[in-house]
Amino acid sequence: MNFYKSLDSDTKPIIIALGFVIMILIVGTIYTLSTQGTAPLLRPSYVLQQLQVGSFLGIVAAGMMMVILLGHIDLSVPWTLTAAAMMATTVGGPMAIPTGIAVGLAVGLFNGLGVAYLRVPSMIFTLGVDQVMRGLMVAHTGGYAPDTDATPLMRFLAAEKIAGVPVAIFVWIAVSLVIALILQRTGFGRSVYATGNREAAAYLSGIRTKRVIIGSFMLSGACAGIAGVLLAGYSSQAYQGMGNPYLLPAIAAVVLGGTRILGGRGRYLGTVVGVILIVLLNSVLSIMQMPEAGRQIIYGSVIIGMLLVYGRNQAVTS
Amino acid sequence: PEIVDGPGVDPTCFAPWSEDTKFFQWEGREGPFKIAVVNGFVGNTWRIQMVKTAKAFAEDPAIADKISEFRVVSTGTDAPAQLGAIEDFINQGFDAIVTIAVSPEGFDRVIRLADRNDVVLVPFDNVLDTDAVMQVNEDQLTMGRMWAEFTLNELAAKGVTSGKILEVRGLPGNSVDRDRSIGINEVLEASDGDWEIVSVVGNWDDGTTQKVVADAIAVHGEFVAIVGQGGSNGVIQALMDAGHPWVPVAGESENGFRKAIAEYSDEGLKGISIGQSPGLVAIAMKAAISALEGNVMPQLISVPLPVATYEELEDGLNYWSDLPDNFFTVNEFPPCGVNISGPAIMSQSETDN
Amino acid sequence: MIERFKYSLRQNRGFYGALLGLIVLYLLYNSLHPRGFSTAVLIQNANEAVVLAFVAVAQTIPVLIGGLDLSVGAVMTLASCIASVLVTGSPAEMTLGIILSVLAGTMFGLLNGLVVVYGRIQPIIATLATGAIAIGLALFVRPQPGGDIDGDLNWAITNAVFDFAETYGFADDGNAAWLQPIAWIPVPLIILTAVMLLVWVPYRRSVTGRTAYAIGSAEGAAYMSGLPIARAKIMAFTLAGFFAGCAGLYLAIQTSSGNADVVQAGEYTLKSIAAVVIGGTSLLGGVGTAVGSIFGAFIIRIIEFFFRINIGSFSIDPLLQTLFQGVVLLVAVSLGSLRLTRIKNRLDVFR
Amino acid sequence: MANGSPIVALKGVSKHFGATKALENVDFACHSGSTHAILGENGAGKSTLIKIMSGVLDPTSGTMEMEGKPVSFSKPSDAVDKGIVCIFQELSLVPDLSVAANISLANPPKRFGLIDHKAQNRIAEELLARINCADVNPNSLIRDLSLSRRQMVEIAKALGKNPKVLILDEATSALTSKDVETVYALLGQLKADGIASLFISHRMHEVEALCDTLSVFRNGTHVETFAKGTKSDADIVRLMIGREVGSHYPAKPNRPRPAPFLKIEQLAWERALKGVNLEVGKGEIVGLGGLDGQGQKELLLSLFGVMRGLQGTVTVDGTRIAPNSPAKAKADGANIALVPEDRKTEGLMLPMSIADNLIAASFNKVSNGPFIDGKKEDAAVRSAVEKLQIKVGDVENAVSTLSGGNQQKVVIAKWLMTDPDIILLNDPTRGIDVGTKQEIYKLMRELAEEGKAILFYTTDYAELIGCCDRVSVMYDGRIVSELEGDAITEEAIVAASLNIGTDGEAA
Ligand SMILES: Nc1ncnc2c1ncn2[C@@H]1O[C@H](COP(=O)(O)OP(=O)(O)OP(=O)(O)O)[C@@H](O)[C@H]1O
Ligand SMILES: Nc1ncnc2c1ncn2[C@@H]1O[C@H](COP(=O)(O)OP(=O)(O)OP(=O)(O)O)[C@@H](O)[C@H]1O
Ligand SMILES: [Mg+2]
Ligand SMILES: [Mg+2]
Repeated sequence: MNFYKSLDSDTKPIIIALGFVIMILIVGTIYTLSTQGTAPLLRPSYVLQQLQVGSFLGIVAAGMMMVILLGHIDLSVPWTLTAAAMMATTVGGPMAIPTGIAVGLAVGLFNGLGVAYLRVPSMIFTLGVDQVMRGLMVAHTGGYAPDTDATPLMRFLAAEKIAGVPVAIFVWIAVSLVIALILQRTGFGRSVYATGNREAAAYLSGIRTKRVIIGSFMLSGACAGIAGVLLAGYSSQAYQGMGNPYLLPAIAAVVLGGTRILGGRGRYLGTVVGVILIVLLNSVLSIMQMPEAGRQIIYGSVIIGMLLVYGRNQAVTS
Repeated sequence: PEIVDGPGVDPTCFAPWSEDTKFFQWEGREGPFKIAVVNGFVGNTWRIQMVKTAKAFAEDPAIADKISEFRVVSTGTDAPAQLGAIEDFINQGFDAIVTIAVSPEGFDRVIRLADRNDVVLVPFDNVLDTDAVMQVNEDQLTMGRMWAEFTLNELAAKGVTSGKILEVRGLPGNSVDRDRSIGINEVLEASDGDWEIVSVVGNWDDGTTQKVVADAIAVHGEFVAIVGQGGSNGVIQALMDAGHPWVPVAGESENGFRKAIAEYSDEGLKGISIGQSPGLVAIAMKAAISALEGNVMPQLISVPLPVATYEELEDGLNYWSDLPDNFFTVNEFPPCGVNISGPAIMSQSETDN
Repeated sequence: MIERFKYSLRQNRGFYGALLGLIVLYLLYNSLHPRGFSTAVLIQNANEAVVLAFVAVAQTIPVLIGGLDLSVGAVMTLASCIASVLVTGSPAEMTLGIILSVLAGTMFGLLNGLVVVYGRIQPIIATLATGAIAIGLALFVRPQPGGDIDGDLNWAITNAVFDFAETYGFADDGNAAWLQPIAWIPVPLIILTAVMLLVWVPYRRSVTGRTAYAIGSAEGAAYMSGLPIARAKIMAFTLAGFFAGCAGLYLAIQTSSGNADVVQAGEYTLKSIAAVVIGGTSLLGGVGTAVGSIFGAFIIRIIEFFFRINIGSFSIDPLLQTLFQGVVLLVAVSLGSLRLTRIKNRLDVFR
Repeated sequence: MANGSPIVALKGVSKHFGATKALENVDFACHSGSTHAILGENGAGKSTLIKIMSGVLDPTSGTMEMEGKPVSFSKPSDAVDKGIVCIFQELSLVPDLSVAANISLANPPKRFGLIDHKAQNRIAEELLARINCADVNPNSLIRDLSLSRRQMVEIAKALGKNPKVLILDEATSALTSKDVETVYALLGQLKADGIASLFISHRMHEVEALCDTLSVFRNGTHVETFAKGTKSDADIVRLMIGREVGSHYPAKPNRPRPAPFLKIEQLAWERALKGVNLEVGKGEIVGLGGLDGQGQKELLLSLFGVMRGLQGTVTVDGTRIAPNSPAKAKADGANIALVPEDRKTEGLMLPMSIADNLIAASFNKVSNGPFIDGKKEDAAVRSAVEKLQIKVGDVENAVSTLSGGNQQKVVIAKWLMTDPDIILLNDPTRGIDVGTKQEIYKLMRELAEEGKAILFYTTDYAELIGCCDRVSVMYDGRIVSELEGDAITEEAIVAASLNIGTDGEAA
């Protein structure tokens, strides 16, 4: 208990979320034991498969965290992801993956310019950009009949295994290392926190806040692009709407990992744990064949419940 | 419209749904007509293909000079916007409005308005739970039954009499999902085999389907067969990635699914592909024009199910091995003079637009 | 009076900009429409816009306190599903059903408020979660789309005053002379106006309403000034629930049914935010009004209207409509940044 | 000291924030008809005391009585209901509401149960007139008012609540001298009306002019309460700081005026700057004087690259500079640092750690390539804390846990880390106690000795006189007078500030 109390407010959510992950595994296992007499959830193959699926969400969430730390949000992720995947498969060949990432970077740049220079609230600007990207992809598919087959390299990165471990997990780890390194060990990362806390003070400290905003959105776009490329590899194809299931879970994962939705605080490790939590929760609900109604209710209750636990010890300061 | 006795015009194309189907007749009038297509959501391949088919069909010489004005709008998944668009076209004096309803209920007002203004309203694909309008669709219940029957036949041929069958459902709450699932389960339950049916929700989306199928395989081990309502490419992908042996699979009509069946049927992927065709829009348009010309029309038009089993697949005819995976193969309905094929619509780079 | 207007004009540029935009767009639309400036067109437009308008009003109040309510679409859906079950039978039963469905929305809003205030969870994330719960409940109430709301009610509510009178057989079936000056007004607009007058206006001029503005502008100052913070926050979300409930009720009557459509719920939530911003309310809180959001909602709708009418060579390819809408949204919300060009002190950018 | 029973009395009140003991077993009383000063260093617990009295904070232990009866407030409005009204150090105005709405904020006049805007405006007009602020339009938004106007609205708002006890927590720190006069008169009036006023200020001359009773706090304890005139200034300062303090200001060096290093010519911006000419040499401290709002802040911000549309030239060491952002201003070539006006919103990221705040302007100094070097960072932070003697527990704590004075030191330390050539200071001692002020004066002089050029804006005449080698007084966007050496006197500054001898009178 003393240990728990001594944790700082950034670490506590991570521990709680980890506890919750374990709880979900236990509940799922009790369910499978009672219905089929086996405990597949504890098999490494299951865990690895969840991590593989989780790596797509994880990469999206990593980028999302960068903008949430600024107190912004990136609602353009679904169609940025889709556009990156579709453009990657359209171009094909060795340039496929760079194209996908470039699409992400370009959308991120555009978002960043809108938020930093036009100062349109990100909530609404990225919403518009998402719609524009959707429109572009509808026009693209409708007008040019693009090739949608993933390249072998995309297949390899997303679907294949090295020594039994899905390659996608390594990609997630690599992205995670980069993001964590940026956040903790670079001036840019510290500037993200500073800008997220108080933009005026960061600006008057000589931090180039516009570049920080643009940079963060570009990272978010790039992550969406990487996720899109991987996802296309995983499904062997790019298809309309492939990014839609990733937006809200990514935001939820970041927040459940302890990042403040208004920006300025949060640790990357938390986001990783948040992703695992969401992925496992979805999977266990699916295994339990929970009807959609119950699934939504549980989903919402878990988020509220966990945030209540995080927040309980917070003091009110006027 | 007036309710009249059958038979209706051109029964090979406008087949009545069942023996009890009523017939409608509108007062015939002079063309050319103003026709609108009110789509809901746009942003998946099926809908894009549908919109393109509609445009292409409107320019088809067979009907082009019967149409004076043709307009397509997509309103998103937004019931008031769709109702509003339909009402707007009624107000503008359009003769017929073809629509994919965002919900099977809720069109009372526009049906009433269409009646008052003598406008022909033709829902298709997602049809309405009403017999007050002329509608065009494939029979979803039968589709579900056929999937299940095929699967049971293939299992019987392999001598399998028990095991787990995976059912992949579509979008929760949707009537198509409901009907297909009822059909599937009806047949499976009626069979003598000892089946455990595991059901997962794939939203008709390749990615979601792939994920939930992979999950199910990780948890349940092997299935003896899979009956999927949609996202069939995802089913195939999940099976391949998990190294799951090929088993009978029932699914939709995506090109990728058919390619896979053609390639692996020898190894056990005994597949059946039945599709809800984006080409339905053309039949709905044709039906609308026919009604406007004063012909007797069935209230509910049943479009034959485009079925292709592994035995019937032929490259370049009902699937295309050199084309992308995710367009819908069945698009044309020769008895109706609808000859716009999937690849023609989805695979030619357009220069003129 | 004039002076007050001058200040109001200066302090509410977004609001007046939206009003101007609305007028221009609507006149243009009507003049291009073959039956422009007719009751039929007005009724159709009103029906199409009123649900979004209610949801936009619902969104405005949490936004004013500096939060966001990502559950408005879901609460609307929940209320409409409940209404589709309850608004049927005898007039008394229907009335009760109407009250209960709006009350359900209101109670859900209250729940949001309690979670935000006593759970001390950021509104945006709290309502993201409760929105899922609301959709779950809606699916529970109505697993499949359907319902049998009274057809007369549907017809009477979605038409002009004349048809309303005709349906229920009063004022000489709508032919009474005294009714004629207002016979052409669409009922949805009357409902919207009435609800705004009865709920929003008093709220705006109450201490609780003022507190909402104060919280959005400077929460610490509001607290120090002894304003009832907790009450105002709970009230803000409760009212959001109420207006979302009204939206749901209207939606149910308009479609004679309920449909627990997750996608539609999400779309309404996002559009409500867009409407609020276009209507001149700051997402940072403290500035704006619900009337502006109604204008915003109408503007969003009118933009879509243009896809339907014949605008000659400007007709937009059906597959480019989405793109066009996105671009228009981006341009509309970017117009606000014109103020940046006037800023001479770069620190003012951060306000 | 006033006689009779106290109107408010605190008995054995303590307030702890975690390990910090902001107040410890405090007994305190004040009386009707008295103007009572509360003195103490930064962090002595003054604000905490009045927050408890006004219901913002709950005491950890102890009781409070009003007119002999025990009271406890759970929220600020409880205190207001009992007649305790407070003007806080951090203003409690709502920027997006009108002046009139703010004045009647929590308790507006109503008609038919709804807020009555006409009556609200009338009330505002009356109260504003009472404090000589009839020029403030009740319809304008607080956001559009200057800091000093806002402070006057705050006072009007407090008066509107008909206080029995009026508390002013550094309420005069941002006022212009004309307004200060008004406030003096007002407090005299209130005293005559039998109202108890509690007055917190770090400006001794104000305290002397206004108050009849003084209470000194130190480290969360109540040291002593005594009547005005019973103790000398030096005694009071000793009570506050707990030790003897020598001369207020460090000695100015006696040497010829250095060559100009920073040179400003005909600088103009909007309506605030109308052609400013100014020179600052290395090793010099140049003061900017004048009434508040004559363009001093704009001048500093202009130099720091914040203002758009500048005209005129600025040269540093002979090369022309035109920074268009603080980032450029601090970069090589200009090497400018600015300690901004409002440390809470412009100087610090309050929830972030002290260490993060300290290095926020100099990531490049503690990095290898793009990566921050942990060792360099620790060393830099440690040396900054030592150099400015910032009282910190752990540098990883949030900077918001520091007292005002220490927060200000963090801001200064942050900028010293960038090793600037030119230091712009915008009222750096506002709300800071005597002891810390002295440290800052000393530091300024040391920095000047190291060869930095310092431009220093303050509203306190004494500081201009005590600290500066030269003083430039601004009036209406221009420098109207330059004083040097012995010419820097209070009379000269005041005269120049009011621009006496030219066209107008004080704004
Ligand atoms: N919310 C808080 N959390 C933690 N510590 C606090 C808090 N508020 C005040 N303190 C601490 O309590 C002590 C007293 O602070 P207080 O604000 O009362 O000082 P003060 O005398 O008003 O100083 P100043 O003259 O700088 O305004 C300080 O050490 C301060 O850091
Ligand atoms: N009758 C009036 N006379 C003068 N000023 C007014 C009057 N009514 C409102 N105002 C001020 O004009 C601005 C806009 O007024 P509006 O009526 O839209 O808001 P409000 O509901 O009155 O807001 P508040 O409650 O904050 O005053 C507000 O700042 C308000 O204080
Ligand atoms: Mg008001
Ligand atoms: Mg203080």
